[in-house]
Amino acid sequence: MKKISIDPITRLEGHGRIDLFLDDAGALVNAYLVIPEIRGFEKFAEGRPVEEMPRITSRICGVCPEAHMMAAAKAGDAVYGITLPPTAARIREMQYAAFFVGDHTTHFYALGAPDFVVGPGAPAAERNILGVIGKVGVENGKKVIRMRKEAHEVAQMLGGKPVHPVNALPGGVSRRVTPEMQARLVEIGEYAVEFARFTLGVVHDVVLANPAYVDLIVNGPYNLKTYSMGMVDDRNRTNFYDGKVRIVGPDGKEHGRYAPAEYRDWVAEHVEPWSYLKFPYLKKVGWKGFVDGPDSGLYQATPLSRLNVADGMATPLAQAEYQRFYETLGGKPVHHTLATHWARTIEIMYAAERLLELARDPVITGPDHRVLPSKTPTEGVGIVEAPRGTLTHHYWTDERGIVTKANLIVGTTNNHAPISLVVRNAAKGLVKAGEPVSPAVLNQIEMAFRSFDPCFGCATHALPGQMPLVIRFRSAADGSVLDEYRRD
Amino acid sequence: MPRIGVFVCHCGSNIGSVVHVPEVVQFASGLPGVVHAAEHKYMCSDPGQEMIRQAIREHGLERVVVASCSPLMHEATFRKTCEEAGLNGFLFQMANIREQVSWVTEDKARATKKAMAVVQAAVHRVVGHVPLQVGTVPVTPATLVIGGGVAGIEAALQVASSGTRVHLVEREPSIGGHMARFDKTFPTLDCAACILTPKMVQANTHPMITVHAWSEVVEVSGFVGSFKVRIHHKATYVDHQKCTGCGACLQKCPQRKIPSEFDYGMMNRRAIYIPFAQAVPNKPIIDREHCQWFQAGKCRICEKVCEAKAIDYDQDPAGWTEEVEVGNIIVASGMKVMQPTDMKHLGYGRLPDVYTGIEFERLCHASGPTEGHIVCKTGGVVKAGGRPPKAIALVHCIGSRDQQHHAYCSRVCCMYALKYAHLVKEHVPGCEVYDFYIDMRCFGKGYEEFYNRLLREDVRFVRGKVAEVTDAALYPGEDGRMVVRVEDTLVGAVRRIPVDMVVLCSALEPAEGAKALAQTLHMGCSSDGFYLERHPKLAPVSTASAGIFVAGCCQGPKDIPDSVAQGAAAAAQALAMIMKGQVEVEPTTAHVIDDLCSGCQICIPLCPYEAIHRDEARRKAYVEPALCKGCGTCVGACPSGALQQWGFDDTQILAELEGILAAR
Amino acid sequence: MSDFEPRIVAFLCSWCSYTGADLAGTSRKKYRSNIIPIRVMCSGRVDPEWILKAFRDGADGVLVCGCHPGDCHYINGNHKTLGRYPVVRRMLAQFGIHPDRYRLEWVSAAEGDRYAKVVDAMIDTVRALGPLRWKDRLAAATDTLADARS
Amino acid sequence: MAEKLRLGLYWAASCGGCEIAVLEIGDRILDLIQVADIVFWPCVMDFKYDDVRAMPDGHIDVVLFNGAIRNSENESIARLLRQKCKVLVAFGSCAVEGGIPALANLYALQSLMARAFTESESTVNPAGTVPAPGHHVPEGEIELPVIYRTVRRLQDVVPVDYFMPGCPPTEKQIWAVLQAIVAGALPPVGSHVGCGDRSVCDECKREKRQVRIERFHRPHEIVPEEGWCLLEQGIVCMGSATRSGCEARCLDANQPCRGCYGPAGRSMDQGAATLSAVGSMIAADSIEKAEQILRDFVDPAGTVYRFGMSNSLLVRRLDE
Repeated sequence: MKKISIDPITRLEGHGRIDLFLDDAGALVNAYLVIPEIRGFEKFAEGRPVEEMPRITSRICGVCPEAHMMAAAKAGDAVYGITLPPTAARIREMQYAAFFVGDHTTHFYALGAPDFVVGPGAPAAERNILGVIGKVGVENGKKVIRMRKEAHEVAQMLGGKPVHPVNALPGGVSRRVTPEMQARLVEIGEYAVEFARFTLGVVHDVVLANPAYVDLIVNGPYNLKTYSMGMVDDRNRTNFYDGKVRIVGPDGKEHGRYAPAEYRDWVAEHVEPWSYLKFPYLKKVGWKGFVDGPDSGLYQATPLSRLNVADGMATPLAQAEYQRFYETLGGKPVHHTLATHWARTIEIMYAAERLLELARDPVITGPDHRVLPSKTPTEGVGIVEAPRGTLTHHYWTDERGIVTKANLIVGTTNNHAPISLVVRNAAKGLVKAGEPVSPAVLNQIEMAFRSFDPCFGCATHALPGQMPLVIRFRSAADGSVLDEYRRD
Repeated sequence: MPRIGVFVCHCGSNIGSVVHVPEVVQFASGLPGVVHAAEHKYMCSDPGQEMIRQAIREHGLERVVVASCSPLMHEATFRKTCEEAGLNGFLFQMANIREQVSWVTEDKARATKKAMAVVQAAVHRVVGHVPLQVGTVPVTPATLVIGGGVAGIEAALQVASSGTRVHLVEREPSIGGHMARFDKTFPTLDCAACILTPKMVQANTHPMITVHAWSEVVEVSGFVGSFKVRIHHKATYVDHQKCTGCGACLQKCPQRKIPSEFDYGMMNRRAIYIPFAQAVPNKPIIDREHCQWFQAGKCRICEKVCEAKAIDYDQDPAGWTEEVEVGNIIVASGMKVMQPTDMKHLGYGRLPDVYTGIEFERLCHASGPTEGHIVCKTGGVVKAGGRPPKAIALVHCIGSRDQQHHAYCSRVCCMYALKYAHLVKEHVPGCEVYDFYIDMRCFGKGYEEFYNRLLREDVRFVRGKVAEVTDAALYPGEDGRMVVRVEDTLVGAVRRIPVDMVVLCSALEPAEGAKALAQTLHMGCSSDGFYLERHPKLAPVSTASAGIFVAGCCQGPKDIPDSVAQGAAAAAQALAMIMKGQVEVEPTTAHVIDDLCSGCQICIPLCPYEAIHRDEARRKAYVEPALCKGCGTCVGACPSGALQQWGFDDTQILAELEGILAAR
Repeated sequence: MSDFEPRIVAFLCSWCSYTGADLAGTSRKKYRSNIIPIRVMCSGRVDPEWILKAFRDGADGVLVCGCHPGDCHYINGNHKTLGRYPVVRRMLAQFGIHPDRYRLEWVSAAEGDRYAKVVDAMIDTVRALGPLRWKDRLAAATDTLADARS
Repeated sequence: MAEKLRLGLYWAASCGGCEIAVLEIGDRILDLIQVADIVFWPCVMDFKYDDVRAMPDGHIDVVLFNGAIRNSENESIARLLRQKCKVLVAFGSCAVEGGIPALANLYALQSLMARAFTESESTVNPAGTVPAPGHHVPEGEIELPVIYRTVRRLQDVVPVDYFMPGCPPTEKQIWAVLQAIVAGALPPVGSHVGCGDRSVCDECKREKRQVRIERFHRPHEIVPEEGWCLLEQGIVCMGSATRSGCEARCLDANQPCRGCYGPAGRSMDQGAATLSAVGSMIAADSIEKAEQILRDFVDPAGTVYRFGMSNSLLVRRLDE
C-alpha cells in the first residue's frame, strides 16, 4: 500500500473523521470517530436571559433548529414553573410535527434512499437525491420537494422564518393562529399524510420487495445490541414533543422511565481526549468503553430506538405500519441498524397524522397562545425528541431569569459511541486482510453510520444529503496513514 | 489630501511662556497634509491675520488650522480671515492651546506635548471639513413683546419708535406690571405712577403698537424671521371698541365685595371692573364668576347704564384667538413675588400685621387700601383710620439666599427695604424702624448714598437672620404686640424686639406659567426657573433660540433701571434684525442622508424644537434647517448614521479622536 | 503603575462644559495634562460609538461633560446623554472594561473650578485602574494559523 | 457556448442553516445547474479536497463561504478557497460578523472547555480530561484542529469581495444574488449584497407612535400590541440599528429583531448604535431615573451584539 502524507494545513477537514487502524496483515485493529469541532454554547448561554435561549440555541443546528428552539422553550417554561395552556402547547406540537415531516423526508430521500433505491454498489455520482428522482420518477421527485417546501411554509407561517423560526418563548408562542392560517395548515397536513403514504409505498416497493436488501438489513454487519432510548406519552406511545423518556434494554425489557428533570439520574457523559464530542451512556449501567450488550451503558436514540421503546404509535396509519415493522423484522426489539430508515418513514407517517390532527383542532386558534410568568425563575429542564435523538436542555437562572449555568445533551451526541462501534463492526466484517478496499465496501461502511442520520451540525456541522467523512487506514504499528478515503 | 496650513499663536506670553511654540510648529509641519506651518506673537492681530491670508494665497492652502485661544473667543475672527483670502470659513479649525493648555498646565514639557496632540487632532479633523454657507432667511418687520411690564413697555416703545409693528401681549386686564403697584421708587423716591403711566398711555396710543391686554400667547410656530403666533383673548363681555371708559358701570355694579387681585385682596372691586385707576387700556371687563347676571340670571344693570351700549353678555366665554406674524420675539414676562405662607415662624398669614414687601407697597400707596396711611389693621381689616404702628420690622432675604428656598439673591429687597424705612419715617412720625438684614447690598448708582442717608434717619439696622416673629409676650411691653426674635450678629446677642408691623421682603420668583411659556417658545430655563440667556456676559438678552430675546425679571431678579435697560437692549437687537431685513442661520444644522434613512422616527420626538418631521410620501425624516438649532442630539441618536450634522459629522469627530490618540 | 500616564478623551458641550473648561483656564486653575477635549455643541451629540472607538484606539478613559440637567441650552439634550450612560457603562463592564473608565459629569459655564477637579479626579481613578491597552491585548488574545501550526 | 460558471459553497463554524437556506430555493436549483457547475459543495455532493488543491488558482468563479473562523481548520480552508476562487462571498451572519458562535468571545476559551468537559453537570470526568490536539492513542496520534480563543470574521483572515448577511439569508435574496452572479451583475467589490442599505424599520409594518419609553419589558413578560412598534412598547428591538433585507420576518412573528443582518447605514458599531437610540428614547431626566428604567434592559452586550460580536469595535471581553 502506498503511504499518503498530508500537509498540516489541509489534513484536518471540518467533519467527522474515522481513523481505522490496521495491523500489518491489513486486518482492523481499532476505529476512532473523531469530531473536531466545539462551539461552547453551554458557556456563552451564561449571562443571557433565559427567554432568549430558544433563539440562541436554535443556532446550534440549522438542520434541526426547531428541536433546540422547543427544548429551550420548554426548559424556559420549567424555569418559570409555567404550565402551558392547551392552545400554546398544541401550536408548538403542531409546528414540531411539521418540522419532523420535513426533516425526516429530506434525510430519507437524500441520504437513506440512495443506498437502496439506487443501490449500495452504484457509483457515488449517482448515489444522491437526483439518482433517487431518476428511479422514482420526476413526478414523485417533485412530491419530495413540495413536502420540504410546505414543511418550511409551516415554520415561516408560525415562526416568521423557514430556517431558525423565532416564535417559541417561555409561556407559549409569540404568534397566534388565525382561521386563515388554520385552513392552510389543514391543507398541508392532508398533503403530509398523503405523502407519508407514498413514502411507505416506496419502502415497500423498493426496499422490502427486494430480498437482497432485506438480507442486508437483517444479516448485514450492522447489528448493534445496545439499549434504546426515546420519548413516550403516558400510554407508552411515541411522542416527539412531550412526555417521559423511556429506556429499554437490548432484550427489550424496560430499563427505566424518567421525567425531564430526572435526566441526570439516568444519563452521564464520558470524555475522550481525542474528540471534541462527548460520549453519553446510561449512568446506572456505566461506561464500559466501545462495546455493546446489556452490560455496556451505550444506548441509541434514533427512530429505531424510539420504536423499540414504544408500545405503539398514537395515530392509526403509523400504528399499522409499526405492527408490520416488527412482524417483518421478527419482534421487538430490532437491532438491525439499517432498519432505522424504515423506522424513520413510520415516524414521518406519525408526524404527518399528528400534524393534521392538531391542525384540525379548533383549540389552536384560541386566544391563550401565551401565559405570562408569575413565579420566580429558578431551574428547568426541557426535553424533546430531535429527529436524531433525545435532546435535553437544562438551565439554571438567577431570580431575574438570567442563565447562570446551562447543560445540553444534543441529539446526535447520544449516538456518538454507537456510531463508532457500528462502523468498527462493519469495517471488521467488510475489510478483509490483504484485499484492496473497493468503493462499494467503503460505502457499505459508510452506510453503517449513515443510518443514524448523524447530523453533526449539532457538533461539527455536517449536513443532510451526505455525512461528510474521512475514513483513514492507518498502521497500528507506527500510526502512519496507509490509505485514505474521503467522503466530503 | 488637501493642502493644510497650521498657524500657532504665542498670544504674547500667554501661550508662549508655557508651550514651546517652535516645537509645536515643527511638529505640525510634519503632519500629513500640512504644507505650511508658522507662528506669530499675536495671531488675532492685523499682521497675524494678514500672515494667514498671505499664506493661503501663496501656498494655495485648502484648509487652515489656527492654534491659539478658545474657539468661543476667536473662531469667528479667523473664519472671516479665511473668507477674506477666498477660503470658505468652515474649511478652518481652531485648536485651543491657551484656555485648555497653557493656562491650565504647569509643566512646560507636558503642556507642549498636549498642545501637539490638540493641533494634531485639529489637523486630522480639518481634512474632512466641507465648505458651508451661512444661510439667510427674510425677517417679517414686526415684533411680538410678551409681557406689559416696564421692560416690555420699554421694548415695545423702542421698537415701535422705528416705525415697526409691535404686538404687546399682557395677560392681565392692564399693562403696567408690578411697577404699577409701586408707590415710590428707590433711590430717587420719585412716584412710580408718575413715571410709568405716561409710558403706558404712550404704548397704548402708539400707532405701531397693538396692545393685547387680558390675552395670552398660546402657540408659537415657524422660526426666526417668520414666527406665527396665536394670541388668545379672554372674554371681557365689554366691547372695548364701543366702550368710552366713562366708568358709569363701575359705580352701579351691585357686586361690591370682590377681593381685588391688584391689591392682593386688601381692597374690593366690583364684578365689572378696572384693576386700578390708571389702568391701560382703561376699559372695564366683567368677572363672570361674580357677575349676578351670569350667576343668577338677573341684574344687567351695567348694560342699562352703559350709554355706549358696549356691554356684551353674549361674548363667547372661551374668548377668541387671532394669529399674527412677527419676525422676532421679546419675552418680558416678568416675575412673581414669593408668598412666604409656609414660613409659619414668621407669622405671615397667622399674625394680623405681617405683610410681604409688595403688599406693604399698597399700604404706602395713596390709592391703596389705607389711602397711603401706614396703619395697623382694625378688626383684622386693612383700612384707613387705623392705629399707627409704634415700631415696624423690615426683614430681608425672605426666601432669597436661603437653601430652603432660593439660592440666589433677589437683588431688589435691600433697596426697597431702605425705601420703606424712609417712607415709614416720613409717614409715621416717631415710629421705630428696625431693619433686619444679612448683608446690605446697595450696588446700583446712587444706592449706597441712599443707604448712608437712611443711616442718618435713625433707622435701627440689625444684622442677623430673624429666627421668629411671635405674639407670645414674655416681658412687659410685649403684650398685644409682635416680638421679633433675632440674633444680632454685631452685638453677638439674641434679642427680642417688640413691633406692631412686620414687612417680609420676600424673594422674586419666576412668574406663574414661566415653564409653560418656555415650552411654547422652545426656550431653555436655568435650574432656578428663570429664562436662560445665550451668554451670561456677552449675550445677556438673546437666547439659544434665534430671534427670541429676553428682558426684565423673566431672566432673573432685577430693579427698574436694569429692566428698562434690558427692554431697550432687546429692542435694539430685534430692530437690528428687522432693519437688516434678513437673518443669518448657523449652517451647523442636522441633515438627513436620504438613502440611509429608513424612517424609523426615533429622531422625531427627540427634537425639542420640533424641527424634524416625517415626509410621509418618502417615508423619511426631514430636518427643517431654519428650525434646527444644531445641537446634534438627533444625530447622536440616529441608529443608522442617516442623520449627520454639518461641521460635526461623525467622520470629522472620529478623525479628531484619531488625531488625539495617534499622538504619543 | 505610579508612572503610568493615562490618556483621557473628553467630549465637552460647547455651551456649558467647554465654556467652563475655558473658565478654568481664564481663572488659571491648574489640572493635569492627560486629558484632551473634543468640543461638540451638546452632550446629546456624543455617540456611544465614539466612546467605544476611543477605548479601542488607545484611550484609558473617556469623560463626557454637559450642562446640568434642567440647565441645557438645548432644553433637554443632556437628558438623552444621561439616558444612554448607565447602559453603556453596564455593557463596558461586560467587555471587562471598568465602568469608571467612562464618566459623565455636569459642568456649567461657571464651574471652571469644578471642571479642574473633575479632570484630576478622573485621572486619579483611571491611573489607579491602570492602562487599558485594548488593541494590543486584543491582538494577544487572537490566534492565527501560524500559532496553530507551531 | 461560453464556459459554464463555476460555483463553490463551503461552511466553517456555522450551524448548517445557510445550506438549508440555499436549498430553500427549491427546484430553481435545477435552473441554476443549467448555467453553472457547482464544483464544490461538501454538504450536498461528492468531491475530494485533492480536486480543489489540484485546481489552478482562481479556477472557481465564486465561492459562497459561510461560518465564522473558530479554529485552525476553518482558517486553512478559507485560505485555500481564497486562493482557488476569483470572487469570495462571506455568506451569512457568521462569516460576515461572527454570528451566534461569536458570543463565545464574552468568555475565555479555557472556561468554555472547562464548562463543556469538566464542569458540565451530566459529565463524569474524574481525570479532568479536556480534548486537545496532538493526543496519542496506542495506535498513533489522533489529530484535532486548534480551537481559537477569539472567534473572528472571514474578512479577518482573508480578503473578502462581498458580504451577504443574515441568519440565514432569505431564499429570495439568495436567488437574487445567484442570478446577479450568473449575469455578472454584482456591485462594486466590497459591497454588501442580498440586503438593503437601510434598517429593518424600513421593512417593518409596525406603526410608530413617537412615544418615549417609560419602562422595558422582556419578550416573555408582555403580550405586545399587534401592529405597534415593539421598541416603543418597551421591548428592546434592534430593528432600527440593523441592516434591512430580512423583510422584518421576526417582527411578523411578534418577536423583536436581534440584529442578524449587522449594522445599518453608516453606523460602524451596531451595539453602540442601538444603545444610543434606545437610551435617547427613555423618559428620564436624571441618571438615577435612567438607571431605574434601564434596569430591565438586561444583558446589553449579549443583546446588541447577539450576532455581531466579531464585528464590534471591541470584539471580545478582555479581563483587566
